[in-house]
Amino acid sequence: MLMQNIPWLVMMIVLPLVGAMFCFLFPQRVKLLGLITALVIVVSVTALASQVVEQGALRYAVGGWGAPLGINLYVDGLSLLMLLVTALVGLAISVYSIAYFNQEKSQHFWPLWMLLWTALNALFLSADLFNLYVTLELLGLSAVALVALAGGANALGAAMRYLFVSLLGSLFYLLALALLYHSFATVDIAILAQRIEATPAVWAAMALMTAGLLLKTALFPLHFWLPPAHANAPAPVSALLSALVVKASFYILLRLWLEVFPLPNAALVQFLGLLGSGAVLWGGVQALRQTRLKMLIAYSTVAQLGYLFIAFPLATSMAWKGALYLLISHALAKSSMFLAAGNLQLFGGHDRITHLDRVAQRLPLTLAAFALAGVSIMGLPPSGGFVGKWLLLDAALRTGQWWWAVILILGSLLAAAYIFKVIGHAFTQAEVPHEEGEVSRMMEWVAFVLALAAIVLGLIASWPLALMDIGTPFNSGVAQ
Amino acid sequence: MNWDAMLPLFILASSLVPGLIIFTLPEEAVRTRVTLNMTGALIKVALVGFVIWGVLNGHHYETRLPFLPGLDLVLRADALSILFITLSTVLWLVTTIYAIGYLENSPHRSRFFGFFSLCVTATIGVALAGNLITFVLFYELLTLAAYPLIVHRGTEESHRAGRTYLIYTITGGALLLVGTVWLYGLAGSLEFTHRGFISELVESHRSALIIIFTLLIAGLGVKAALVPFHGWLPQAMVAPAPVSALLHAVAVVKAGAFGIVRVVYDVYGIEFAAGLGVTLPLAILAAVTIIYGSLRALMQDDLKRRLAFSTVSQISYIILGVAIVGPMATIGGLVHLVHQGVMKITLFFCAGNLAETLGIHKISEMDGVGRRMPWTMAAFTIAAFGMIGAPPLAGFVSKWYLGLGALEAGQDWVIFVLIGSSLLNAAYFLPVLHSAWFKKPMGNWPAERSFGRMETALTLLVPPVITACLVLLLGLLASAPFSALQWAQFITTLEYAP
Amino acid sequence: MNIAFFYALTGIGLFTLGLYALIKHKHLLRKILAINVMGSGVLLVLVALAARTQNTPDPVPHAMVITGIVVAISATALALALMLRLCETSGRAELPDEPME
Amino acid sequence: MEALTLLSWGFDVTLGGTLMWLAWRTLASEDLFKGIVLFIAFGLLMALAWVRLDAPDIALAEAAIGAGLTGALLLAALAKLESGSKESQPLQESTITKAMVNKSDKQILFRLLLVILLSVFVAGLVYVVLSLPLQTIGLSETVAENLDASGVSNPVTAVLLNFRAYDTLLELAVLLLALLGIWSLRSPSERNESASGKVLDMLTRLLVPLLILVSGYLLWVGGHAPGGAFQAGSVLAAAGVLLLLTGWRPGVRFAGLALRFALVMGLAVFVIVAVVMVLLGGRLLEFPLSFAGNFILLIEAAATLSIGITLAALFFGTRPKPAQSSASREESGAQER
Repeated sequence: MLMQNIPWLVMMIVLPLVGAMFCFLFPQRVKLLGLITALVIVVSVTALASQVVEQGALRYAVGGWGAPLGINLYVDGLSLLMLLVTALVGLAISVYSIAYFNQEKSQHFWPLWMLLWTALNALFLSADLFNLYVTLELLGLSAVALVALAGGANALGAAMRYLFVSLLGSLFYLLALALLYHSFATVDIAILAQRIEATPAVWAAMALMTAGLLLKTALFPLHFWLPPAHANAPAPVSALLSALVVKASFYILLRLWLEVFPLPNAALVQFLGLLGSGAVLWGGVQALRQTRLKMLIAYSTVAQLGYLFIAFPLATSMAWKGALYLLISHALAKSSMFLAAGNLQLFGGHDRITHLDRVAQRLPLTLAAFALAGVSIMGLPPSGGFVGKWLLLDAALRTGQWWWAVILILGSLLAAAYIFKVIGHAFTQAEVPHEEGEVSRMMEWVAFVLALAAIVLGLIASWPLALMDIGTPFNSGVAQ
Repeated sequence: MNWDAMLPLFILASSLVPGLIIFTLPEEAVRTRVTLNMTGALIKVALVGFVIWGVLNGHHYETRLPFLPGLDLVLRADALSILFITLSTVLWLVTTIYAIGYLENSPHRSRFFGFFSLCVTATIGVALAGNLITFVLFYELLTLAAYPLIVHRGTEESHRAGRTYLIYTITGGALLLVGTVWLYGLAGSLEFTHRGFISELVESHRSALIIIFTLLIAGLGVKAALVPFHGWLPQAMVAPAPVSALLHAVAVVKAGAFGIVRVVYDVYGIEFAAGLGVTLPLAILAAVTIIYGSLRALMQDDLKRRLAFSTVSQISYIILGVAIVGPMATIGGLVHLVHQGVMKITLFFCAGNLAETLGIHKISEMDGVGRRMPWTMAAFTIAAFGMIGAPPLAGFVSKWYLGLGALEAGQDWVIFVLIGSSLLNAAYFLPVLHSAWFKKPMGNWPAERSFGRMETALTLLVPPVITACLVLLLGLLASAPFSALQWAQFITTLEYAP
Repeated sequence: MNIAFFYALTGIGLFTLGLYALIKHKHLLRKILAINVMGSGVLLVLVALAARTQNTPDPVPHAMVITGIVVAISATALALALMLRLCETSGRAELPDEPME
Repeated sequence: MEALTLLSWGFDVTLGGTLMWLAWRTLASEDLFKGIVLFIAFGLLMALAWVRLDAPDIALAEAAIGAGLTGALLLAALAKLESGSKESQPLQESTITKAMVNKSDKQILFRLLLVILLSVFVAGLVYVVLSLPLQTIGLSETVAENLDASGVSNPVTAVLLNFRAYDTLLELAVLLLALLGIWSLRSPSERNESASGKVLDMLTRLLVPLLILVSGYLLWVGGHAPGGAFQAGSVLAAAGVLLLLTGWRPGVRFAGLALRFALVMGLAVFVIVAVVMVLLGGRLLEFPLSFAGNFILLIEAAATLSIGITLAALFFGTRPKPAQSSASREESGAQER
């Protein structure tokens, strides 16, 4: 019937692109156009999901030329989940942004946001290394432009630093791509996976590509650019950055390490795990020391990203699923947190944690959203974060590498410390403040629904985990 | 969709749904809030009654929700869980009445009753959990739901108490989680089965099982206020009286003790635990806590802090009963689980009444309070004598069985611990009673509020009287068919090999 | 060591030179110049190694490099506009000093 | 034959050497203006290197975009930077003097460490590159086989606009995105260029029609010889830049929707053609055999126009003041959020 033979794969890329063009062409009705596009994309993602669940992983040759010459799109469980989470968070942020930006800023926000959504969808679907380079550039530049939208001196400084980091990462990626292409005459991931062998060029390419992508994913020593960028951007943009943009380069790294680089590299894998644990501890400690709420949440992102890299040394399929589950629930919880922080800042005029109590008591729904999202970040049941942490802990203990389990526990204790540092402020006897800015109920409900989704993710864990098995992305795993 | 599968879920929902609705209620909607609370409590009591009747004639109630591949969320009403849910449900009904009276026109009541219902839901979940992962899930939910109640007043002192509470319970929860995951890794399943499910693992993973046991007990010990982890309990007394009554005397603390009972009986199985040699150190730790708790209680002048330290020592009776390998000691431990709850809640109700009506917080201010508030002090006296272990009351029954169990297991040093602690109990309760009844009231009370002819508000007076009568009934009718003792004996027959 | 490898090595040289300048200089305009030089270096490596095929060179890297050049100018244009805007608001054409690590 | 290879070797070595030397001088020069001029020279030499590597398409693109437009952008930015900093404080020299004075030993140590690290990095890369096989076939054979099916005879255009057309589509989106990003940084302001001299007017009046003609030729020739949308577009942009320099401004009527439509047309045509192919039952961007050439030409024409206007707008820097449409009235009213 009609639903099945439409290549929803293609629609996922064309729809946001067309949406972006319309938003650019008709600035007066940009909010309406943006919302329609967001809804249509969500519908097409669900259609794609039903298609993939039915027919398994799909490979689509763009232009009909096939792999070595043309570009292939590929969707399996891993990319489908990333698309679903992007659509869910994207829809929530679109609804939030309608109320957040004034007319003048909306004219700039929506086209950039739609192009960013195109970049995300194209990135999660692409199976071609050079195509991934172009999508990474599209993603990086749109993210930088969105950060700069906030306009202040530190927002522009953060955007500038983010731009240099993004360009540097892309250049490392491109140099590695050159080495890979000239060794095996192809840039298609599937063909590369068959032809790969341990030549010096491949080792160099692996090192360069990993370095470039780690820079873009802001893993611990290379995280310096993330907190200012995520904290000074407008609230919906920082939600986008923390939930989706940072995860895109992690997705590419995961895809590469699962399929293209499964060479015996125990040392390198342990090193990645070490960096991950450094991120978890350093991010947690720094988050605890922050006085501004959005900086605290940004450093929490640095910490949570560390968790994802702890799955590399574990390398069983359960560990990968745990990391992916953590990634998804972090996307939902963190975007809800940033939107809640946006509400608090909009209402109270500031986001200093110490003076948060007067504001928090006037926005109970926003604080409830922050608390629920905090539960998922801490990894306490019944949340998605707990399921992810459980799977990682299980993998760590089964493979006998108990030290990663210790890091996971320390990380969640640190997370509990800085989350409760903020929540504690809801229960003080603060007197009623004067009215700063009003926050529309819709914005509070969006933050609450996202946080609720992160909690519900903890209860219906079997469905997403089954979805992850389509196309068995994790079975190849990193050879021990 | 058979009803037997859904019943445990309904029991949970009967306090969860009203709680969530109450969250959305504005402050002024007092009537709706009271009706919601009361209907929720009454429905839950009815459902639990139905479950008891059902289990007695062979129904099997179990809800199984898919959670992780190979792991389900299981809510099962077996004999042990029924003991705990009856206790929690009855006491929740009584405490709701008390809380409504206690919090008359104070701020943030919707928030209070919302989290109050969440706490009870978590406690029922802990009781009904059919495997260790469901237990951990509700155990952590209890930690989260109790925090807002502790910091409810918003004073700097309550924040300090909240912070200590969090540090202890979140770390405990983390230890419990690691132990559970490790056990799942070794055993492959976490279902609670009578006489434990790790029998075939004992030889191959001996040392791992001992470490896991210590992790689990440490995690649960935080809530069960075992000695090194009890620090948060006395500080948490800064919370309003209903919170300290239900949560810190019944729900939260009992969840820890109940967890230890589950771990020793339904995870390890008493014989294997003894075989691993972990029960003796647990018994010693419990004994140390009993003595230490009583000694610290002796030195407290603040009434609620004395009661808190008395809770610390009383809970360890249960753990002592569990740790002594023998059916009689198990009966003593299990029955004390119920008796201690009823007695302690009466004491906290009375302490709340004194604070609310006369503004008395210190024991030194309690001279001659018996004349001013005879009913409250009568209930306080019954409960105090019960705690000491005076014969016709509930406390005596459990101490009696504990003593028998100790003799049967040949651990006669436990007898001295029991006698010593009873003496200490007397040492810190009798002076309170003496000064309340036999001394003349000195001058006027710190902050007296008059309630016309009654000594205090009806909703504040009735609950302690009811629970005091319960203490009496549980003591006198111990051998009656439906008493807690009979139920404890029924559970013990399941746990020990025929 | 035919022509392809020689230009590839020049490309690597340019890349490293650009990287050194990017890290060393604080002025934003110099950093943008450095990024451009690095970009040219990488593209040179990509095309130089394509000249190893016998008669006609491999066209695929050529197409990639054209895309690379257009992406480079887009990034440079955005970087310059951002630099000017930053210079207006903060009065200094340098990155605000590193916030605590 | 011997002499020829010796001569070509000589040429390559000098070209490579000057490239490195120019790059080093560009990055290390004290005066920014000198740096930028050297960078333009570096761009032109790069174009020469592409020709030497038998890549004429890239040479054209590099000369027009890499050296020409990037140089123009840099010079314009420097001019604005200096005019901006005249009032506040002499910006550029201060950085030099400051660097001289406190050359603390920590900085020297850091720089030394950096040099060592980078030299190890270079050594590794050199070893890796030299370890690559001497002869490879790459994808040139597969491209040659499918060349006739692609509708164009120039292999690079075939790859760019048929085999890997999806990359080019996203790349046009990147170009549009850059412009969007720049326009979002600043609200539209009336840029009043200083009156241009007589010579520039005369030169522009001569050059612009010529540039448009060359751009049209490049677009047409792209099908079978080096050329194509990007090269033609950048030449068109050069004409645009010249016009902007002489103070010409797009008519008020053209500044609103019409300009935005022209900017988006290249990407829009590309997407429409791609989607039409899907509706006709084929795959995304799968041109039917007979019409492939025509479709590619159509896409290239639209792309050339859009690229030309976009690159010129990048140079212009801000959105032209649209007619007093409802949007801008509302803008002045809306408070800065």
